Amino acid sequence: MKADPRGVLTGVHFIDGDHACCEGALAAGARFAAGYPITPSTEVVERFASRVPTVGGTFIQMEDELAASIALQGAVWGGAKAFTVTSGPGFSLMMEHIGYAAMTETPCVFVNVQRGGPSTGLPTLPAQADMMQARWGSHGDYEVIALCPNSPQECFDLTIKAFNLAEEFRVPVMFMMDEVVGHMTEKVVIPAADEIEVVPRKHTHKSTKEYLPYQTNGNPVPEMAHAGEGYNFHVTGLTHDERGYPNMTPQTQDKLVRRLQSKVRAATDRIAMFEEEHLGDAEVAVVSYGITSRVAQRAVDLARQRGVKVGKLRLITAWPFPENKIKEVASRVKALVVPELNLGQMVREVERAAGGQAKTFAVSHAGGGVHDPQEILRVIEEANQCR
Amino acid sequence: MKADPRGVLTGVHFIDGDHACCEGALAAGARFAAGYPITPSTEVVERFASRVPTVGGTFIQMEDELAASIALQGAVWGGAKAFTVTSGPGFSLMMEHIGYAAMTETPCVFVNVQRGGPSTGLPTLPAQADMMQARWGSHGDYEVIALCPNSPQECFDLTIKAFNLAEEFRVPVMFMMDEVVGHMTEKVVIPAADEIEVVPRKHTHKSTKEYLPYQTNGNPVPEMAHAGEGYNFHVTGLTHDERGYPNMTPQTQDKLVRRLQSKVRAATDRIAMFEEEHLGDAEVAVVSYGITSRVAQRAVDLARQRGVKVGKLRLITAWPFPENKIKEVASRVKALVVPELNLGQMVREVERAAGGQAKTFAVSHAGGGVHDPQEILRVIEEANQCR
Amino acid sequence: MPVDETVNPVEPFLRSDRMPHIWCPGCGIGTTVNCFARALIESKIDLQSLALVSGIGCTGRVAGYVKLDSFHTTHGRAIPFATGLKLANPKLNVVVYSGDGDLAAIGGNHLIHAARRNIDLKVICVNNLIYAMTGGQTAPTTPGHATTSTNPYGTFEPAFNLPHLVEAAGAVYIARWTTFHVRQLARSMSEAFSKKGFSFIEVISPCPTLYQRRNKMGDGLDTMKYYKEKSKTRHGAPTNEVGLTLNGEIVVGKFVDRDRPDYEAMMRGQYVEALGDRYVECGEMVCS
Amino acid sequence: MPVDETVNPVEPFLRSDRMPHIWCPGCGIGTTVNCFARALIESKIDLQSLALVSGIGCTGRVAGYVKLDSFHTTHGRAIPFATGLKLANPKLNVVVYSGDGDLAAIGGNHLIHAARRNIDLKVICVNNLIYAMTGGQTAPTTPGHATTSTNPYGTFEPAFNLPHLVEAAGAVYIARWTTFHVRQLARSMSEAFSKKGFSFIEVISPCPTLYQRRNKMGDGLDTMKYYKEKSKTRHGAPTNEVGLTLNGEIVVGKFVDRDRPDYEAMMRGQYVEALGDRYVECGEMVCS
Amino acid sequence: MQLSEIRIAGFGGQGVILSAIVLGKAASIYQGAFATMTQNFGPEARGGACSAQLVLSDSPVLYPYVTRPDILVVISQEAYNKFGPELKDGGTLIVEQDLVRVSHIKEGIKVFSIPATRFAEELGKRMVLNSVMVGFFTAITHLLTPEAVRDAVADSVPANFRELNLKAFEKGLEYGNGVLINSPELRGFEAAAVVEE
Amino acid sequence: MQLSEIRIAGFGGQGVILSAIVLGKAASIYQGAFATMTQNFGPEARGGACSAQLVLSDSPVLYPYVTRPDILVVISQEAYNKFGPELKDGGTLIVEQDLVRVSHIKEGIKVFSIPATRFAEELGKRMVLNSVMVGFFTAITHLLTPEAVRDAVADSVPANFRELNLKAFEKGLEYGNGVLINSPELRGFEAAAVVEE
Amino acid sequence: MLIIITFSSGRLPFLKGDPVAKGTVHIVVERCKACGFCVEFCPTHVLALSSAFNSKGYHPPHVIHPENCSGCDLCGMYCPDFAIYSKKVNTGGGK
Amino acid sequence: MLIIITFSSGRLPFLKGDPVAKGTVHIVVERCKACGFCVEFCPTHVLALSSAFNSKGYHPPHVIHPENCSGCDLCGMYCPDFAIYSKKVNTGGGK
Ligand SMILES: Cc1ncc(C[n+]2csc(CCOP(=O)(O)OP(=O)(O)O)c2C)c(N)n1
Ligand SMILES: Cc1ncc(C[n+]2csc(CCOP(=O)(O)OP(=O)(O)O)c2C)c(N)n1
Ligand code: SF4
Ligand code: SF4
Ligand code: SF4
Ligand code: SF4
Repeated sequence: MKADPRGVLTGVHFIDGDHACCEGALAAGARFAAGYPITPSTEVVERFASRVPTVGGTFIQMEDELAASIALQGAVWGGAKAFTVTSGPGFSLMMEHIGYAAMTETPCVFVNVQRGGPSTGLPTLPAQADMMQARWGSHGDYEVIALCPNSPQECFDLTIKAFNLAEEFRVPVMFMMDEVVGHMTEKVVIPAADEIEVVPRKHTHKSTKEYLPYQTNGNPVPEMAHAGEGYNFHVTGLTHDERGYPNMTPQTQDKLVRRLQSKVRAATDRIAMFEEEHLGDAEVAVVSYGITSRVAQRAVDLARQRGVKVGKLRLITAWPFPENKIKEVASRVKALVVPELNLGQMVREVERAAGGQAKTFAVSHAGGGVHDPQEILRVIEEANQCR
Repeated sequence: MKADPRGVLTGVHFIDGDHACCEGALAAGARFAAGYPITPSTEVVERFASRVPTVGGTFIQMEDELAASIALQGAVWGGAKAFTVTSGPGFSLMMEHIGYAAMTETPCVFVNVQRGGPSTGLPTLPAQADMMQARWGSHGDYEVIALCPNSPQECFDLTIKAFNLAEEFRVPVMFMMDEVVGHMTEKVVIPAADEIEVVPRKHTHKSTKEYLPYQTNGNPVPEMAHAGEGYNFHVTGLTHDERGYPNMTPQTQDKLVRRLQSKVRAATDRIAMFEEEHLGDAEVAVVSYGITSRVAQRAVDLARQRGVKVGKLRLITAWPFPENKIKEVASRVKALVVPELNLGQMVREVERAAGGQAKTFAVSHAGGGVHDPQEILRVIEEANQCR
Repeated sequence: MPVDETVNPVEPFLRSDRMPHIWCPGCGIGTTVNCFARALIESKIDLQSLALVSGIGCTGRVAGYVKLDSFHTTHGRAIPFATGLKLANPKLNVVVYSGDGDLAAIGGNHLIHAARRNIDLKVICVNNLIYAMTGGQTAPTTPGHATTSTNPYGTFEPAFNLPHLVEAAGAVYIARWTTFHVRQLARSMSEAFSKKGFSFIEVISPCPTLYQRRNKMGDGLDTMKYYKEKSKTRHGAPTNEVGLTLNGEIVVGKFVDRDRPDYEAMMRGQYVEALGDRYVECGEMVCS
Repeated sequence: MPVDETVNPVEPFLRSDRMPHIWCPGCGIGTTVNCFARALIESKIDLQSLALVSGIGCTGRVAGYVKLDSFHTTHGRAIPFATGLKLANPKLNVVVYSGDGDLAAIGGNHLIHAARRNIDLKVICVNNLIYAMTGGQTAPTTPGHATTSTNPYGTFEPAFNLPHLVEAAGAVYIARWTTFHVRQLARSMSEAFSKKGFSFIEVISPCPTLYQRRNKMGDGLDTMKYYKEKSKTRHGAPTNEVGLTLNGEIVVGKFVDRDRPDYEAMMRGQYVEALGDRYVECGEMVCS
Repeated sequence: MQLSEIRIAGFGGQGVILSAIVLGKAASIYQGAFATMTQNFGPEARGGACSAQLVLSDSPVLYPYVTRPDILVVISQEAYNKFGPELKDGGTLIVEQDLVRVSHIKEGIKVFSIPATRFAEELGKRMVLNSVMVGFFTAITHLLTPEAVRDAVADSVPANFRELNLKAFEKGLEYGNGVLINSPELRGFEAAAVVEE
Repeated sequence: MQLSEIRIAGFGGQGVILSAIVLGKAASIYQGAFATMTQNFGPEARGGACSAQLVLSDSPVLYPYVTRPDILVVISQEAYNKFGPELKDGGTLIVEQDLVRVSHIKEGIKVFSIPATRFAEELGKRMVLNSVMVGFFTAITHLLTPEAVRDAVADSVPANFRELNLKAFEKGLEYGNGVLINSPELRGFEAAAVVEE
Repeated sequence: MLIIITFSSGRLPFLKGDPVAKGTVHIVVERCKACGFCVEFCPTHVLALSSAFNSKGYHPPHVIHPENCSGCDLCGMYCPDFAIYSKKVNTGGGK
Repeated sequence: MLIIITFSSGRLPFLKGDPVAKGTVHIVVERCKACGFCVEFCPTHVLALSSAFNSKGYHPPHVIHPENCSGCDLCGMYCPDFAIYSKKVNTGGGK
């Protein structure tokens, strides 16, 4: 489906990542946002609040993040594409409702503009330390998709992608920005509406008599209905059967929760986006994401200048973790260098996936700024010495 | 320090894990609990509410888990040993405050009696699917300790241990029970108070003039003061310096957050508790924790009867993850079998730590019951075939 | 949904395939559902446009038993979920049906903020004075001295007077009945359906299993008789005078019925004033 | 702390090494801190027993500037933190000092529940009608039609009347002043210190940077003059009559001063009644 | 004592859980063996069916659940209908005679019944039904010594009802011993003899 | 255009950020190059110092931050004191003449100053100070074409102030060109000539 | 539908002055949990709890005075288990 | 302590009828952000904003009518930056 032109601000803009994310959401068809202010993410919804009344939609500032993260789900079941925006402390408060979205298969987007943590930490400075939280922060087993843009342009492009994936898989998608990307101003090209591909709601075509809300019929992603259409469906966060009715047995649990996991996991290779460079002859691969991928790129360039055979693998999709890609790269290089603005999060996944085939080097950073490219360079060179 | 006899219900009891946990807390010196009811954990605080007025302490049922998880921290700074108790949905709501406790180095205990998730899931049935959440559920980088009891007796013993570790390291300790252990009734022996070792608050001996709240002086765990003693200290969740004052620079952040991590990580081998059996000649090791370790034990016994050289490694400490132990075991066996009541959580850590030295086999279970020992046995035999 | 004259009038509103329900003998929740069904019939509301949202608790299970678009959300969050649902699709009539603990303990903030905003929601609060689903802990409505599992020596915290609280927060329609007052309750519900804005109906209801039994107040029937005896109808009573006590009078009636533009009307007004023609109403946002 | 006569009376209460503070020119928060210091002196309260708890926000930074045991907690949670602190160590005098957004938006539930329980806390709410720290978003106190960054076309939600809300929830002492009323504010603070139970003092305060500027209401000084002109002292005014509007009158004064046993007294009473001698008071729980 | 899996089931309020606690305590505290008791929770269970699982053994109990009990004690018809089929081949079924009508039973199951409610009522309190059942269980199964169970009963009930419960226990024990004497092959009656309906 | 790191700093309200946006837009939208603008946030910054970082380049900008600017534009004394020392050896310093007193400067730095506030006031609105500075910057640095910057100015200010801002831009541009003509070696004055204090 | 409806019809007036049943009561025996609400609050005392058990072990109500039923359906509104309701007697041939 | 206190003392009465300063004002120039509260709300108009700058670029107040100061310390209570306060003149040897 093509984007609704009303939401698309076609043209060339010089805007920051927060604003670009808002435009991406509008272009993707988001017409509802529920928010609660928090630095450095608030600009996303501030822009939405100013744009949406002329586009046909609603922004509501709720009383807290708990409310925001569930109001948006109400809106989804009312028929809207919806999202919320927050940063660390607010993200922590949304954890229960990320689980609810996963359990009820409510397609929606959670934007987290990552700042320094833990706790109140560094409200105005960057980090990438909520990456594991994005995957594991709610109780129980569930699966999400998480994307990491590294420029305002990608904040636009990937926000659309985030909404599209949410609709395709009926999962909450975590849009993992960071303060640098959010507050960095660059050129952003917004194409014409008819050049923007948008995934519509997986709305059922069944009649009200035939429809079973969580019936899968081969495709692991069930079809949706909206309130007010006569389907009289039931939605619950309890373990439920195909009818959506609570059914608290280990058997139903097994069927449901395994499906929630596998509908995403099985599609990992299809969902996975990455960017690679110089991996052909590389002996060391630098794996990075978000703003760090740009800093790392400089380090890679410097290392290449010094003759180190180093390549770059940028993860655009962080979750589901692109295991196979990492395994494949690990089988070809002798070391993987993973710089992140945290004390070692995705590097654990890299290390696991590498399974001992290549050595893994973390280049950690406690946040509050980006790496000095020299520091990454140093580790690349160290990695290049190994074995 | 020996336990305060007032809190110790010396004797032999036939009680469930929830009640034993409460007795452990009382024996450890906990005199404050803030709670919010949730199945299957509520019995812990119900017992506390009935016991504590005669012991000299307070239970307050707060308006929600957000309130409970911060009220207990207020109590700690007021001088009490304090804890809260919850299950999945409530645990998700506590994430922000687990980060606050980590950041402010507030010694305290969070008990999570795990039930089936995600979301409301299976309120009355067991799971072990909050294990990653316990470690990664709050934003930013931080470190916790997590313990997994497998019997009412351990619910008593390890609760004391949990409080002791909290005091020693000034970290929030996650006490990761599960519904089976919580609701299972067995004999629990509570020793005399003078046989119970209790770690007192790391209270400063410095004068009010000399004291700097986050000064470390060699020991990475700073000394505490309590409100009302004239220290006029400041506590904040912002990035702070040794004085406890906000200081929002990457340098301060680096120093602080790395210390928060390393004070626990560096002590991993000292904190790590595990139970092993038959590992001497084992070719396959079963790694498990909590209730699953008892089910797995049966599988191990059955496998041994069939002549499979299988050993058992039970993790009592889940976090910090006992990497070195796993590495060491992995270097000696050909496969690691990891049954858990989740779709694969700690097994990821096992796989990572194994680093390809041994193959890793997950035996997942969506929750709502425990494994059929036959299922674990089957995977043990499969693992035994490998390579 | 056309009502079949030959069956129980509540039947068409029920997911009969889920009967019997989990509620205990003598529990009042089912009775409130009858009144709800009667109110729906009486008010001739378009059932297709009706959505029901519950939180978690014994009362929260209502969402699972009514044959409507129904949402069993998370504990305490029925109101914000309903807010999103309503704002995204303003044509819906949205009812929030939940327990006192759900709405006023963990959900208290949403309750007062939705009342403040005057979101067009009909809130039915079944107040059994206890947390029932979790086994009888103190609720913020538990009267002083009542015994609960978390106040085994008697509750000492003062309880909320919910009508007073929601009036101060801004609700436009506030009534209280007990499960004994079935006709009045049904009437209040249908009044609320025809009112724009935040309506709050409190229903005092027996939980014989956990509240009455522990407090030696008998079973459900004893409680109903007690309601009959102790209730006093005082329409328009000042809400600060309707607090409940362990054994005292229960003031029931319609306490507040006032007019204030609801959230959507205020929103529309402000946008039209500021943006004129550029304002696009959100009724059409529904994505396909 | 003996007060040195030769320095600014507020100085002994400040962490001077952290001056200058981050508050903007003309911001009223600093003024309220002066009043607080004066009230401490006047009420001769034992400073060693005094702890101050803030949430997050510009006002929340007060905790970092006062030379007391002071806690800068999480957004909205100052009150429950303070509750734990107070109950664990009943000898402490606990002051909660925070912003309107912190206390009444995200923290609204704790506000009403602590008021209900009548926990012995002194809550000072600096109400600048906006979320300041995050850059000027709508607060639940923002008056209708005011422009904010999240309501760029004017706020249309009704605002909370905080004194009315906390009265309905149960507070025993409620006053409102503006930063113009420095002496009255200091007096109210010291009255609250000498009162057992949940006290709530609202201080209307300028945020020239984000509220006044965006609403073309001038700078801090203009705002102070505006307060002077528009305020009307009405002690004992019924709280439902003291709502604020964008340009209207500001009713100030002591609205509520009533007596109700506080939480600890009620707790003690109930336990003594039920347990008699077996009850052990919790004053001694402090672990060494 | 060999590992024995026991289920006790009935209605809420009949003292099902307390019975299991008493037996578990007797085994683990007063008889030096091991016992693990679990119960089925769940909102669905509220006010309705109620069941406890007890595993007794000489060595520490690993697997805490009972899937195919060796011994099934049922005090309500619903419980019988629900759990009857689980009973292990050759297992022991103990029923309250007036509350449970035994039917559709597999061959080889040993069935013992007692009019426990009647005995309890005779003792003056229906509430002590569970102590009668516990006494009967003790006599029939021989898993636990009467001394251990007696101590456990005394230790598990409120002081003011101790006497009565002990009487009830003795009543059940005595009746159980009588049943065994009248049925020297240590069997109640052959399941096959029950009329199917 | 070679990679150039620029910092613009002053007080809040002086249009610091807008200046950076105009220049970034000129480069990336109107001149086909690449520009990345970042700013320093933080509660501490509120109402006080304000600074923007701009990286211009012919190829995509990777590292977004400026650590040692090639060009430093300062419009307040505080900004000068804070950021002056960061300036790269041989870099360019552009100052508002009446607001900044240049001191303690390293040798080799090229310093250019303009009484931009005065010009802005002459044009009738202090607010257009930033457009004057942008014009001056354009003239002095030769990084961007006047056409591109002019378009960017027009595109970045409210319609009703467009005319005025364009005038201010021309004023700054013109003054800058004049300075260069009077200083044919393309240098303002040698830093060493500044009196230290 | 799984429910079983016990139908307890009104009768024609036998003697002049005999009360005329204006309503019929329907009881879904298997749903009843014997709370007694219907019995207690029937204004005309039509019902009593029977001594029979349903399969859950409860004593459902039965009709003892069918002639008194006014068809007010108060029993239906009170019944928390949706186990009873009444209809006004229909003079037309309503199915 | 890092703060600098500008001390502006009262003076002795010169002529009979001349106002007598009952207080002294102290200004911490570097803390001032020139909000003007003290100047505006001083009941006896002792202060004015000076034309001098402090190092942050603000114009702090200075004392223009020392003789009028009553030592009421309202300036001190109003000052949001803790930059001014006054003391009653002490007849004894204060300090
Ligand atoms: C976040 C969270 N906390 C706690 C619970 C446990 N819980 C379920 S229902 C309930 C209280 C129910 O009380 P109320 O709303 O009064 O409903 P009732 O059961 O009395 O009808 C609680 C605390 C939960 N499900 N989720
Ligand atoms: C959980 C969480 N959500 C949001 C924020 C961001 N935040 C910080 S302060 C604030 C509002 C402050 O407003 P108010 O309490 O009125 O204080 P003021 O700054 O106006 O004094 C917000 C939303 C946060 N720190 N934590
Ligand atoms: S526990 Fe109470 S509220 Fe819940 S169903 Fe039973 S009687 Fe009703
Ligand atoms: S932003 Fe507003 S509230 Fe915050 S310091 Fe500035 S003036 Fe004060
Ligand atoms: S319909 Fe009315 S009169 Fe008839 S049985 Fe029911 S309550 Fe009684
Ligand atoms: S009201 Fe319903 S459940 Fe109660 S006795 Fe009557 S028919 Fe049975």
